Amino acid sequence: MSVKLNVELAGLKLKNPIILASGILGISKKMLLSVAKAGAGAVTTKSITIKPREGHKNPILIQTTEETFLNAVGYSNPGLEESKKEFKDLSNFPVPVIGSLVGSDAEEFAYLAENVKGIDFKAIEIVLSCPHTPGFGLLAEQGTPEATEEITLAVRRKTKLPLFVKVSPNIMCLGDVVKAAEKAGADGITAINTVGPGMAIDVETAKPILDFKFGGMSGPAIRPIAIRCVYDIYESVKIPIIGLGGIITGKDAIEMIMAGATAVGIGTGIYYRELDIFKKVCDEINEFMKSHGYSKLKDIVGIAHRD
Amino acid sequence: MSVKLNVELAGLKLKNPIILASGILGISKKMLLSVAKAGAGAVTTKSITIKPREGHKNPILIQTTEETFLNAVGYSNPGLEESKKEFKDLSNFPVPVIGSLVGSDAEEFAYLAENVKGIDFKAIEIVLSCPHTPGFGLLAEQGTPEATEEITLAVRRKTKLPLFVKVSPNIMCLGDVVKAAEKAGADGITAINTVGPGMAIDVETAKPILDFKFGGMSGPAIRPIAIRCVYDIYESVKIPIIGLGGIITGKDAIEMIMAGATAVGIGTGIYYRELDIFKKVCDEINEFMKSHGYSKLKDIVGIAHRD
Amino acid sequence: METPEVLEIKSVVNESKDVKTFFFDKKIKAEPGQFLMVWIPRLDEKPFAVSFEKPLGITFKKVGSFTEQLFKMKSGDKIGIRDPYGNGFKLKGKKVCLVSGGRGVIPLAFLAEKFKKVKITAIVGAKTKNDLLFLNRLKKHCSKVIVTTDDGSFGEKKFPTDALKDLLKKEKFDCVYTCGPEIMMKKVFELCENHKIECQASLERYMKCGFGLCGQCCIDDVRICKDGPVLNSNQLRKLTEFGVFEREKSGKKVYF
Amino acid sequence: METPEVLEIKSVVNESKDVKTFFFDKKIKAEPGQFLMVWIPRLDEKPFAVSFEKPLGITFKKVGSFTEQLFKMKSGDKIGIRDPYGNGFKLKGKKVCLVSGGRGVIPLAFLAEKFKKVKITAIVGAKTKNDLLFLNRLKKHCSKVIVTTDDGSFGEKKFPTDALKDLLKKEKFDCVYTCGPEIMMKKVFELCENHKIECQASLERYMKCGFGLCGQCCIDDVRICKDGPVLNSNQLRKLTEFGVFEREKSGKKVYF
Ligand SMILES: Cc1cc2nc3c(=O)[nH]c(=O)nc-3n(C[C@H](O)[C@H](O)[C@H](O)COP(=O)(O)OP(=O)(O)OC[C@H]3O[C@@H](n4cnc5c(N)ncnc54)[C@H](O)[C@@H]3O)c2cc1C
Ligand SMILES: Cc1cc2nc3c(=O)[nH]c(=O)nc-3n(C[C@H](O)[C@H](O)[C@H](O)COP(=O)(O)OP(=O)(O)OC[C@H]3O[C@@H](n4cnc5c(N)ncnc54)[C@H](O)[C@@H]3O)c2cc1C
Ligand SMILES: Cc1cc2nc3c(=O)[nH]c(=O)nc-3n(C[C@H](O)[C@H](O)[C@H](O)COP(=O)(O)O)c2cc1C
Ligand SMILES: Cc1cc2nc3c(=O)[nH]c(=O)nc-3n(C[C@H](O)[C@H](O)[C@H](O)COP(=O)(O)O)c2cc1C
Ligand code: FES
Ligand code: FES
Repeated sequence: MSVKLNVELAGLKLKNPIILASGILGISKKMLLSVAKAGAGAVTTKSITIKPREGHKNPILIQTTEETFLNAVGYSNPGLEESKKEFKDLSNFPVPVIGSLVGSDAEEFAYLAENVKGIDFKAIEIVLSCPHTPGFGLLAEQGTPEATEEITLAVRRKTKLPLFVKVSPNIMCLGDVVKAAEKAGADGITAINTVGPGMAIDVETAKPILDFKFGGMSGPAIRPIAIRCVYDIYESVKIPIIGLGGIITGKDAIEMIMAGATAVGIGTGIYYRELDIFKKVCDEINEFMKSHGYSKLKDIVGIAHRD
Repeated sequence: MSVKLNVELAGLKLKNPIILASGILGISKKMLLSVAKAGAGAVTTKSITIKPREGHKNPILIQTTEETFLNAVGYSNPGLEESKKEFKDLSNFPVPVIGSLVGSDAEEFAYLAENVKGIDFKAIEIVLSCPHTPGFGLLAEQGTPEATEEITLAVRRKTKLPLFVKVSPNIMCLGDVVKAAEKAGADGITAINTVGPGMAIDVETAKPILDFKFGGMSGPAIRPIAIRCVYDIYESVKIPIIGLGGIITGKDAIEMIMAGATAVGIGTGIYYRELDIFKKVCDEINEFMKSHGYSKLKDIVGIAHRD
Repeated sequence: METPEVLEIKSVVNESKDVKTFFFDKKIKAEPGQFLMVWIPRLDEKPFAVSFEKPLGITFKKVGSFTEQLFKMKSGDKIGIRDPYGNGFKLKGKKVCLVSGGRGVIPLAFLAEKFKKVKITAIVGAKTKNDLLFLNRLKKHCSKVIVTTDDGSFGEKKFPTDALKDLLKKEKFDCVYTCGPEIMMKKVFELCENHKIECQASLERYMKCGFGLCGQCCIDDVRICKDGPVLNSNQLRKLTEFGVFEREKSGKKVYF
Repeated sequence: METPEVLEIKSVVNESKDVKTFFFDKKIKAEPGQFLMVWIPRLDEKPFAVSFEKPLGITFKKVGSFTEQLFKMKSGDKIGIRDPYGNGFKLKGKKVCLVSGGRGVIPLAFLAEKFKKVKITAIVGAKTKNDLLFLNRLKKHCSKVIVTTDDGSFGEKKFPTDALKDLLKKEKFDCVYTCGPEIMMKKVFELCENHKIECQASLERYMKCGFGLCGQCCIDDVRICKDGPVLNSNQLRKLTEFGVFEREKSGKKVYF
């Protein structure tokens, strides 16, 4: 039996459902291209702010246990103007490029959405969920239903592109947040951003290791939390979900899809399986589908909800 | 140089700082005794409710990745009356026994605190933080500063024993919650309860694995989150902290103590290192202290906060 | 990984009116007496002894809602299993006796197959003729199989403990292995103590996690799932709860 | 584990007025060109090439706030290191040439020590006599050491690339190894291309994670921390950014 891995995600046609997560490698067009060549169905840029940001000092990313990483990058990026140059002319890009945007309030988000129009992004992701950067995400109270609605609305008015809202697992009212996003016109939910935050202390020097002390947790160990969030979101909204957090294998991706994800993001997984994790995971999904008699991904999206 | 592992925890004198966490093995006096013999400095009972509870159906505890477990036990316990019989006559118990109590509101908590007086518990722990049992903890909105204050106050009025409030990592306002507990007269904070909740789906049958679907995450991977919580709590309150979550080795325990914990809990760690994890961790702490020139634990509590 | 592995039931054998065996397309290595946690998705998960190793088989008796559901399943259906847990019977001596009551024969039949060049006497007890299991399986490996039924519908009309008592008057064994109702095992153990014979008994307690964390399955300070289910004389001697009470799902004591 | 391992500085060697070497009580295995992430708690963490293997040593030049702080540290102080990262120089051929500029000599001196039975010519460039490093270390392993300084205060007054140009007129090498300012390495590479000689160059880019996830250190689609820092002719040929621009901390391009 032949298996089809292509999916439609809020109007985007993806040859496969595996997407590069924001903040990993997506610093330049050429890096994104190398990820596309490694087999990703779509790629996301590192999040872009209006002004350039140097981010936190190093270490910005450490491994804390075999299965966990903490990062506190601090949204380093060259800012809107440089990014417009960096990502201009994506017309021949082999897969859709999702532009990830972060601002400190609705106005900044709207400004970004309006001003990336020159870039041929195929979709916009707005990130309301960073747990460790002052002035952004959870530390700017963007993790509430009210803020989500306000920001999503403001961005919605400025762009016709498919709009994904990236949410945090670290809030109790996740259902209300995604409903607010849907109500305000989001076309999809990206879940999850990093967990925690967490912290690691070096016992030799008795000092926190990350420069920012705290960092968001990623890696295989957060998968159960990501699966729960996606399962919850699937019950709360009708718009599609990009599920991510700890995905390493095709089996993990299948679990995520069964929980309700239409597409699946990969970030930290690259550490464990190199860049061609994208191809490997697609092959494993393909193998699973074949051996289990599924012919298309649509058939398994959310099936864990059936009784 | 000789090293002293004894600590004073809210008036309790412990021969070492390692405490059995609630819900692991603490079903009977004899099991607690075997943990004490294995080297724990104190032990905590499985949480006690007024009425007997069968808990959720099985599976109630599964491993989700090498470093993570999910549990949704559902507070199975024989209830207050049976527990009074089970734990009566602890007078010769070799280490302090901490009685863990859960109720659905302040009244229930107060009733429990009043009625366990016959048992020779050396301290009381009230758990306001279960992420996966309807009617309790986070699912009963006990994770707010207001509820924490109300419940702690109600219990405080009924007991003179050292009183620990067990808090959840899954809330944004942790600092306010522990301040509320302190204000209401708590003698210490137990942190953390499980993370998430998380979920695991079996891809062969497309079904959630845990009977309750969701479960709290424990195991080595949650350590970074526990460390961050304890670090935050240490900055928020003056009362001592029992730090737990993912502690497996002496080094982990040292990290926890440097973050601000006076004592350290162990639960899931028993899976990785058997019952004598208590002795092993104490030996490793001892070794570390010696080789690093520390003579007593007090000297390292919270030193990661120094600049 | 302590999480169910889902397998297809390959074939089903009806052992008696309320006992079946499921075989799976999988070979495992297990000690007789070790058990699996068997998962029916969205229903429950309960312990069952390994009955066959290569290929893996479990044998179960319909006694309540879970086993009823198991009973309804057929080849092609999927159930989950988690790894053989616990400590099984240790092969000891050259002349041994197996004493079973009811479905306790399940791990003992598997045990009989494991012995090499050992003289085995089996005492198999059941309520009635129809409840007898694995007699042929045992006969292949035992030099003698004594059958008792409570109603005398097959073999001798007595309890297996009575048969053991008689036997011990005439014969000496290196080890007695037992599995069955706890009251029976307690008697077997006492008989062995009187005759200074080593005894190994496979105990049951209500199980949840199966790997030693939740504490649900304890008898005294022994976790049946991890330190047991098979305990030897040394361990049995220390128990105060053996044959006295067990704990139900909530942890409440239920006296025998 | 990608997290700093804290070590005590065992001894400090002053190599020049602004260059020091720290030795640690630890032996490692590394390819020359591989680097460590060096952590000063609560300050920053930056990349430094492995300078010595057994015992581990790093050599650094005071150029800014981090290296200034390093410069102040003394034996007994603690710093963190993370594992040798990246791909180092590959030992190739029987007759090779090393071309360094400034502190680029650090990994090349280590490389020289690794070659066995290979004829090595080293070209060592520096601004002034006082900036020259590791001349004795090189002399022990190289058949010829050509020194150039920008101001002529020692050796020949020219750039190392000029020395290489002259040399290539007379001699043929199996491989040319280079480390130093990117503009210099670019010229070395071009000379090699003209003479059809394999070239290996150790590049630098602003690094954060060091293990290939953050993307900060990219040149074209190459992650210097993971695919580099040493690139061979094949890889260098494909680059469009080599000698053109690098990215600073924010990711903004800075042209050379
Ligand atoms: C180590 C061990 C090995 C076992 N091996 C076998 C076997 O090979 N074949 C077989 O048929 N049965 C075996 N059992 C018993 C089997 O687990 C129970 O028959 C089954 O759980 C009954 O479930 P139910 O829902 O059908 O019945 P219920 O009506 O729920 O229970 C009937 C009785 O089964 C026991 N029981 C129920 N749930 C559990 C549980 N989670 N853990 C332990 N006991 C329980 C209780 O004593 C209960 O009174 C074994 C039990 C243990 C502890
Ligand atoms: C693979 C590699 C190996 C290196 N090996 C050595 C070595 O063995 N000895 C040595 O003295 N230096 C080495 N360096 C350079 C060293 O990392 C910088 O000198 C140091 O980071 C400067 O930091 P600073 O704060 O003192 O100076 P700053 O004022 O911060 O920077 C001075 C210059 O150093 C570079 N730099 C600063 N931070 C970084 C960074 N995080 N990653 C890369 N470059 C940076 C930039 O080009 C900057 O312009 C190496 C760099 C790389 C990439
Ligand atoms: C180094 C690093 C940088 C990240 N930067 C961003 C970012 O800029 N914007 C964002 O929305 N998420 C960012 N994330 C979060 C990831 O996109 C992703 O949500 C998270 O890591 C969980 O997925 P994973 O376990 O597959 O990595 C970053 C994660 C890491 C590890
Ligand atoms: C099987 C299991 C049962 C638990 N039951 C309780 C409980 O009854 N009451 C409670 O306060 N915490 C309970 N917990 C949480 C633990 O006490 C502890 O806070 C958590 O597991 C984190 O620590 P660990 O990683 O060392 O296990 C339970 C945890 C597990 C794994
Ligand atoms: S069943 Fe959990 S400890 Fe035995
Ligand atoms: S420094 Fe992060 S990818 Fe190279």
